[in-house]
Amino acid sequence: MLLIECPHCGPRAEIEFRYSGEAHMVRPAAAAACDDATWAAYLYLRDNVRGEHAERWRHTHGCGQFFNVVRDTLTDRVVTTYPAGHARSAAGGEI
Amino acid sequence: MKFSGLALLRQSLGGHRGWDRQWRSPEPKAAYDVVIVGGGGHGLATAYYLASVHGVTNVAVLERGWIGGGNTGRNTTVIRSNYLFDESAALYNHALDLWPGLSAELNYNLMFSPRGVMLLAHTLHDVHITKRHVHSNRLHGIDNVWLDPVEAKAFCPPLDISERARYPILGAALQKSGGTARHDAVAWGYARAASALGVDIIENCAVLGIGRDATGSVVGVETSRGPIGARKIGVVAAGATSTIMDMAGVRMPLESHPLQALVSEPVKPCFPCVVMSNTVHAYISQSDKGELVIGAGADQYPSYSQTGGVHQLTLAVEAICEMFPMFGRMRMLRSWGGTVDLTPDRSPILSDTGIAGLYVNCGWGTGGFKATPGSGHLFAHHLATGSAHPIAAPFSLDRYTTGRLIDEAAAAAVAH
Amino acid sequence: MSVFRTAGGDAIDRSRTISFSFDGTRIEGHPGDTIASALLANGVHLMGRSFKYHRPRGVLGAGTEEPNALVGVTRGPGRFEPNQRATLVPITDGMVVESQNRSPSLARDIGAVNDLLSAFIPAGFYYKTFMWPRSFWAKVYEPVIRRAAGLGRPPEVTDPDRYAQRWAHCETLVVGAGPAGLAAALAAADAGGRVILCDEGETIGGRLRDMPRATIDGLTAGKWIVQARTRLENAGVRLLTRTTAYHYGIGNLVTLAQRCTDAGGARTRERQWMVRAGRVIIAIGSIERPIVFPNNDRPGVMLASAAAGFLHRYGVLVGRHIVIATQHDSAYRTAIDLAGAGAAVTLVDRRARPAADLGEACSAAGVTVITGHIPIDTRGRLRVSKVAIAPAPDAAHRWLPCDALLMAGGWTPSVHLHSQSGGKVAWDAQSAAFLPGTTLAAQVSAGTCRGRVTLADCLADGWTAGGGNGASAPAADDRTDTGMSPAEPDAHPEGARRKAFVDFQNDVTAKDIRLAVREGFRSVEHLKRYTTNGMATDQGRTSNINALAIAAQAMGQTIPGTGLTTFRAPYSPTTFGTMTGFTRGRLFDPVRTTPMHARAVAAGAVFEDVGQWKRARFFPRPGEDMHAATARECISVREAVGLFDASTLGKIEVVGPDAAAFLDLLYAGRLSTLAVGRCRYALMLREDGFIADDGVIARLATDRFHVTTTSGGAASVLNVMEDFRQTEWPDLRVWLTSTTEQWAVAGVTGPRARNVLAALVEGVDLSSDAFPHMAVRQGRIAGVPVRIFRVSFTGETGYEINVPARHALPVWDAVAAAVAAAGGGLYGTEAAHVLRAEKGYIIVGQETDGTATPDDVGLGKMVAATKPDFVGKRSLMRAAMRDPDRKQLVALLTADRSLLDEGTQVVDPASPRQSLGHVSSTYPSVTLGRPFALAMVHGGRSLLGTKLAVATAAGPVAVDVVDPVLYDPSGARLDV
Amino acid sequence: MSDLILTLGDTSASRAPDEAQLLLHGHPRDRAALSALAGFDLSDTMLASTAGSGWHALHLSPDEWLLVGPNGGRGDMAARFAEAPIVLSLVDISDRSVGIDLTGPLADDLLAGGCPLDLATLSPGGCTRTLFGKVTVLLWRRDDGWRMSHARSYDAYVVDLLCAVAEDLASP
Repeated sequence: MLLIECPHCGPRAEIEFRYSGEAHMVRPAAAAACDDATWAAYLYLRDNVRGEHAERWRHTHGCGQFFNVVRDTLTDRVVTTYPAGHARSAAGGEI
Repeated sequence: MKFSGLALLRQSLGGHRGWDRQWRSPEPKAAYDVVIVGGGGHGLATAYYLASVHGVTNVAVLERGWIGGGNTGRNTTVIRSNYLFDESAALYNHALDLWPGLSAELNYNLMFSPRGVMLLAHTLHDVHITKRHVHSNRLHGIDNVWLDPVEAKAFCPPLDISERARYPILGAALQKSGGTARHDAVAWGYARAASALGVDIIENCAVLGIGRDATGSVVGVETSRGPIGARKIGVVAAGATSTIMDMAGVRMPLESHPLQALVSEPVKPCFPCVVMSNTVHAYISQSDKGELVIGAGADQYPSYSQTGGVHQLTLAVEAICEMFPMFGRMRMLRSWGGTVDLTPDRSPILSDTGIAGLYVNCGWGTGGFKATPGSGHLFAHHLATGSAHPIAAPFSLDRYTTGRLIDEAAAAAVAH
Repeated sequence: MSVFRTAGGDAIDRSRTISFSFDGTRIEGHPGDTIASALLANGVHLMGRSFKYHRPRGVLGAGTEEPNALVGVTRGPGRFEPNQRATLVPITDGMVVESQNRSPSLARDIGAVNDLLSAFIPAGFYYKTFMWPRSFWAKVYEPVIRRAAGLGRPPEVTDPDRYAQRWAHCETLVVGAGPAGLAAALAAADAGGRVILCDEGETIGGRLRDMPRATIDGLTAGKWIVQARTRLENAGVRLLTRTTAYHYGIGNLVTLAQRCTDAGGARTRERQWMVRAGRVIIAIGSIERPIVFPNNDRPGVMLASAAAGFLHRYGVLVGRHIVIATQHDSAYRTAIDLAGAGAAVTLVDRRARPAADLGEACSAAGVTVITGHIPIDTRGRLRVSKVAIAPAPDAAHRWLPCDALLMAGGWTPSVHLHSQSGGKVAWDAQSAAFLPGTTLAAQVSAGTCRGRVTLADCLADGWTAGGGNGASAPAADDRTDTGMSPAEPDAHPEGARRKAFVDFQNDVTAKDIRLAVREGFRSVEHLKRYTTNGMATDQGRTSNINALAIAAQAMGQTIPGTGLTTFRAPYSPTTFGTMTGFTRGRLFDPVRTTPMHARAVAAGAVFEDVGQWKRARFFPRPGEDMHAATARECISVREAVGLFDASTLGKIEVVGPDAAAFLDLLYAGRLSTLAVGRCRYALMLREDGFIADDGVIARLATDRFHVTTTSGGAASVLNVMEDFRQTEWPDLRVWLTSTTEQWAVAGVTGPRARNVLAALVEGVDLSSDAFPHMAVRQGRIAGVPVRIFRVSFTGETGYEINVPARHALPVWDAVAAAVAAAGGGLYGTEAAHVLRAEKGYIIVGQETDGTATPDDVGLGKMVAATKPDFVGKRSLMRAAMRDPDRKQLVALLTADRSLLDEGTQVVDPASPRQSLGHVSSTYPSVTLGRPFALAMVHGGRSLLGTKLAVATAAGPVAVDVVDPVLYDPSGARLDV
Repeated sequence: MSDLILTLGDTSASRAPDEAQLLLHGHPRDRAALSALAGFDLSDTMLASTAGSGWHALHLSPDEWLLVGPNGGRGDMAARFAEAPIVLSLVDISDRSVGIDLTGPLADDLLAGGCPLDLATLSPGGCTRTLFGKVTVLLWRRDDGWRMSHARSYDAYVVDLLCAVAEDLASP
C-alpha cells in the first residue's frame, strides 16, 4: 500500500486516495475541431512508462483535491508530489 | 521422444536418464521470417501455429527471461468463454474449442479440467447483466446457463446461499465447459511442440530496439544477444507492450497494472469448480494439488513492479470468507503479482500497427490465459497471411479512433 | 512423565501437567510444550506422512521451518485447522490432534505404495501421461490425483472465532527478538521515538534461548533476556510476541499477524497489525540446512538446531544414542549440550581437521568425534535405527546405531523480508550464503539474517542498527558462539537408486532436480515449478539452497550464477481470519440506510441491495407475492397516490457565479438557460460520448443549483465534476457540496398527489400555474423547511419533498398519513421501475450499459449540440457513434402476451442465430393489462411497427416492435 | 436512544450533540474577507481549526472551511455570508452527518482499529477527513478527546465497527 504525500494533508495511506490516470494529458483546446486521431490520442493513448511516471491522484477520503505524483513504476516509490496545474517537476513540484 | 505412460515406464528402468531437453536452446540465427517478441503462452502458441498450421517454421520466439514467466505463470488459470458481446464470445469460444484437444495435439498433459465456471449474482443488477450473458451465449451456442441459488449450491456445495450474507446469492451463471488448466504446462507444451517443428526459442534475450528500413518497414530487432533480422515481427509481450511498441514509435492505449493472486495451504478436495463474483470481488478454485487459488483485484495504479498492495490480498480473502465462511481457518501460503495490460474497453488488441511488418497482440488484461490457444491461432493467421482472421478483425487498434469499442468492462464491471 | 524429559526447558511450566490426544492416544505434557515437544518427550517421533510418497516422517525442525510434522488440530466445534506445524502449536488441555495424509493409520498407510512406485513417478511425470483417452483426464485421472493430493482435510463449518485489526505507527519496527533484535530495540528505545518489537515465538530471546551458557554484560543469557524485557517495557516499547511479520509492503507498511489466543471463544483469536514504520530493523535470524543424502528423511533424522531447541526450551532429549552429522562448527555446542543432558553422542564431521579447541571440548564432554566422514544412508522403518558413514559416497562405509540423527548442513540467513521490501540479495562467498544487498526501503538487516556469525557480532550489529553507539553495545563472551558457521551447501553426488530428499514435504529428491536440469528446466523458476521444490507449506526454508546447489552442480555453474527465486509474502502461512480482521458479517461492507428505513421495515418491506444501500423493493401484504404487491402499488400510483423513499438519490449543490457555465460543460444539455425556480432533466456523458449518469437539475438561484444523480452514481459524478472543476476549468468560480445525506426525499406521485400536498404544505401555491411541472419551491411541512421538486418518474403528477435529514421522520409520517387518507400507500423500487418503463423512461445501468449514447436511448434532444463544448461532445461526432444501425431503444410486445426474461436476445425470425439486440427491461403491467419489454435493438427506430422475435430457451417468441412510450404518450397525466 | 455508545474502562464513545454545520468554500486569497464575514479568523493552516463567538472553523481543504456552531445560530451565521462582496459558496450541511465523541485513555486505540492515519500528527484542534474502516470520517481532536463524524447512512456500520474494536481492546 503506497504512502502518498498529499500536498495539502501530508503523508497518507493509499486507500485514502483514488488514482486518476496519467498526468499532463492536454484536452484539445478546440475539441470539436480536432480530428478523430487527435481526439483518440487524448482519450486513450498513454505513455505507460517503465520508470518515473507522472500521474494524477485525488485525496478522495481527505481534502478531496486532485494533485500530481511522480512515481517510479518499477519500484512503486513516490518521487515527488505537486499540486494540479503545476508543471512536472522532478523535485519539489514548484513551477 | 513422445510422452506416454509407456515411455515413462521404459525410462524408469534406466533411471530416467533418457529424457531430452523439452525444447532446444539454440543460439539465435542472423534472421528469421518471423520474430515473436515474448515467450509467454500467447507468443509460444503463435509460433506453434505458424509452424503447424501455416508451415512457417523459420521463426524465433525471443523471451527476456524464462518462458512462461510473465502472466502465463502468474494467473489463476480460469478458462471460460461466456462473454457478453458477440465479438468477444466468438473470440474466447474459438479458444475454448481448442482446449479439449490440446494435450493430445501437443503431446503434453496441460491438465485441462472443464469443471465448470460459475459467476454469482448478488444484486438485481447482477441478475440483469448475468441473464443477458446467458441469453446471448445461448444464441451463440455457448453452454452458459442460469441457476437459481439452490441449483448453484447443488453444483458447488460450499456456497453459502443463506440470507445471512451481506450480499445474498440470487442466482448464478454456469458454464460447464469452462474450467482450469495447468498454466506452466501450457507454456512448456507449446514450446516443446514448436521447438520440434523448428521454431527457435531463445530465452534470456531482451529486445532493445526495433529496426526499420527507409520505407518504414521492420527489418529486425536489436537484442541483448545481438541483432536479429526479421521480415515480420509479432509483439506478444504482455506487461511490456507499451515499452516494445515505443521502440517503433507507436503509442498504445494501454495501462499496465499489478494483479495479485494467492493460494492457501493444500487440503483434500473441497471445492469442485471455479466461482467468480463481481459484486463481492473475488474468484476461487482449488488446484489439483489441493491449494485454494484465489484471485485479487488489480491495483489502481500502473506499475511494473510485479508486487501490489497487501490490501488487495486482504480484500480478496475477505470476499472469499464472506462467501465461504468455513475458510476462515485456512491459511495463505503464497502470493504473487503479475503485470496486466489494460485497454480502455477491457478487450484485447490483435492488430496491424500502421508499420509494415509489425503486428501486436496485447491488452488481454486480467483474463488472457483462457484465450491462449485461440489468441495464438488467430495471431499466427494474421502474421502468416498479413490480414486479420475474421474473428480477430473487430479487435483492431483503429476501434479506439472510430469509437467501435467492445466494452466488456462497462457491461460486466469486472472481467477475469 | 517421560524418560525423554530432562532438566531445563525455559518454555514449560513443570508444575502442571495437561493432556491432549494424538490419533486417539492420550499424550501428557506441560503448559508451554508444543505438540512436537510433548510427543518427543513421550518418545513419539512418527508424526506425519509425506505428500507424494507417503514416507513416514518425524520432525525435521523445531519451528516455522518444519516441513514434515503437519497435523490437524481440533479445539472444539468449528475449531479445526489442518496442516498445523506440530513444532509451533502450543498444547492445550483436551485438544485433539490428528495426523494427516494417511489411511488407515499413521503407522500403516496404504498410500505408501507410492514409495514403491516412485521409479515411475519422477518430477513432472504427470505432464507426460494421462493424455489418453482424451476425456479421461478430467473424468478419471484428475479426480484420483486430487484425492491423493492435498494435505489435511478442509475445515467444513463456519469459523466461530473473532479476529481483529489495528493500525500502528512507529519510528522503529524491529522484527525478531533474538540477540540482534533485542539489542536493536534496546538501542532504538534509548534513542527515543515509538518502537515496536515483534517476534513469532512464544516469548522473546530467539536463538539466545538455546545458549544457556552464554553470558552478556556479565549475565547469563536467560537473565539478560529478562533484563532486556524489563528495560524495553519501561521504555514504552510495544512488545508483540506470537506475532509474525508476514508482509513487507511499499512505503514501509509491515503487516503483522498476532496470535492472541489459541483457544478462541469470546477473546480475539488473532489480530492483524498494519504497522507504518519510519524504519524497519529486520533481525529474523537464519535457518539450518539439512544434508542431502539417501534416506535422510526417516523419523528421528532432524536438524541439529531442532534438537538444541527441544533440549533447551522444552527439556526434551530427542534420543539416547545420537549421531550428529556436520560440516562446520555450530553442531559442536549442541553435541556437548546433548551429552551433558545424558545422551550418548557421536559427532561425524565432514572436515578432516576441525578446530582443535572444539575437539577438545567434545572429548571433555564425552562426545565421540569422527572426522572426515559423511552420512550416506540410514535404516529404520518408522524411526531411524542406524546411519552409514563413509569418507565419500562411494567409499566403504560403516554403520553407527542411533535413535536420532542430527544434520548440521550450515545456515541459511532469512532474507525473506529484505527481499519482500524490494531489496536485492547478493551471494557472499565468505558466508557461503545469499545476504541482504541493496534496498530502497528504509530498512536494515541485523544479526545472523545478514550473515553475522558470533553472538557478540549479532549483539553489536543489532545495537548499531538500532542507533546505538558501537562501543556501548551489549558485550558477550565470544567462543560461546551462535554457531552460525558458514558451510558451502552440499551438492551430494549422483548416487544409488535410493532417494536423497531436498524438499521433504513435497518429496523432491536430488534426482528430481537433476532430471529437471536434463530436460532443460534451467531457470530457477522453471526448476521450482517443474519439481515443485520449495512450494510446500514450509516455503522452501530448508530446501531452496540445497536444491540450488544441486542444480548448479548439474549445470556446471556457480550457485549465484544459477540464481534465486523471488521471496513473496507471506513470510509464513497466515490465516484468512487474520487477514479478514473485523471485515466479516455486518462489517463486510457497510449497509447504508435512509432516515426512513425503520418505517419501511415496519411496513414489511422486502429490500434490495443497490450499491451499499438497502432500498425497499415492495411492501407485500399477507398472501401477496412480489408481482401481486407490485401490481397493487402500481394501481395505487396510477389511480390515487403513492409514497416513495427517494432519499438515496445523489444530490450535489453547485454554487458560484460560474455554476451555470460549469454545468453547461459537464452536462449534455443546456442549463444556463434554466430559469430560477425551474428544473430540467439532464444527461451526463463520459468523455467517450456514452451516457454516464442522469438526473434532474434545479436552479435555486442564479448562482445555485441543486443537482441530482442516480443512487449508485453519486460518488462518481461528484468525482468527475471535481476533476473538471479543479483541473480542466480551474478558473471557473464554482464549488460543489455533496448534499445527498443532507436531504431525505419523500416522493409523492399520482393523480391525488397535489391534494395530498395541499393539506400539508405551508407557503407554497400548488396550482399548476404557480408551481408547474419541472419547477422547485421552498415551503414548510409540519413546521420543517422543505424543498419541493415537481418532477415525475412515473408519468403521474409528482412531487419530491426534500427534508433536512434529522427532521425526516415527522415529515414522512405526516405525508404517509395524508397519502393513506387519500387512498394511497407506499410503493417500492419494483413498482417504480414498472411505472417508469411504461413511460419509456430509461434507467442508467439498465437500458444503458456504458455503450449507449443519448440518441441510442431516444434522448438525442437532450443534447445541446450547438454548445461549443461539453464533456463527451467530441466523441459523439465519431462515425461509429452516428451509425444509423446502432442499438436503439424500443418497446416489445409479445404476440402471445408472455413475459420475456430479461436479457433475452432479439432476432430476425429469418436468421435466428444473429442477435439484433437485447431485452433491457421486462415487466408484467397491470396498467397496460399485459406484459411488455424495453429493448435495445440495432436500428430499432426504423423497425417500429415491424415484427421480430425474441429467442428463448423454448424457442422464438414473436414480438411487435413499438414506440417505447406505452403509457400516456401525450403527457397529460403529468398535470392532473 | 442513549447517548452512550460504549464504555471501556475510563474510555467512552457517546453521541455528539446536534450542531449547525455550514460548509464554506472560498478562494484562499480571500481568507481575510471570509474571516471578516465569519466574525473570527479562519485558519490558513490546513487541518487546523480556529474558534470565535461559539463557532469553530475547520480548515479541511485549501478552499474549504467547515463552520460548526450552535444549532440556533445557523441562520445568523448564514446571513452573514448572504450578500458577500466576494465569491464564495455556503451550504448548510447540518443534517448530513452524525458525530461521535470519543474520550478517555483508549480513544486513540478505538480509532486505530479502523483508521490508517497516524493520529499523533494531529494536535488538539487538528482536524482531517480520513477513513474509519470503509467509511470516510471527519476527525477532530478536541481538548478532551476526538469528535468523529460521518455521513448518517453509515452510522450503523461505524457504531458496529467501534464496538468490535472495543471488544478487541477488552480482549486480553
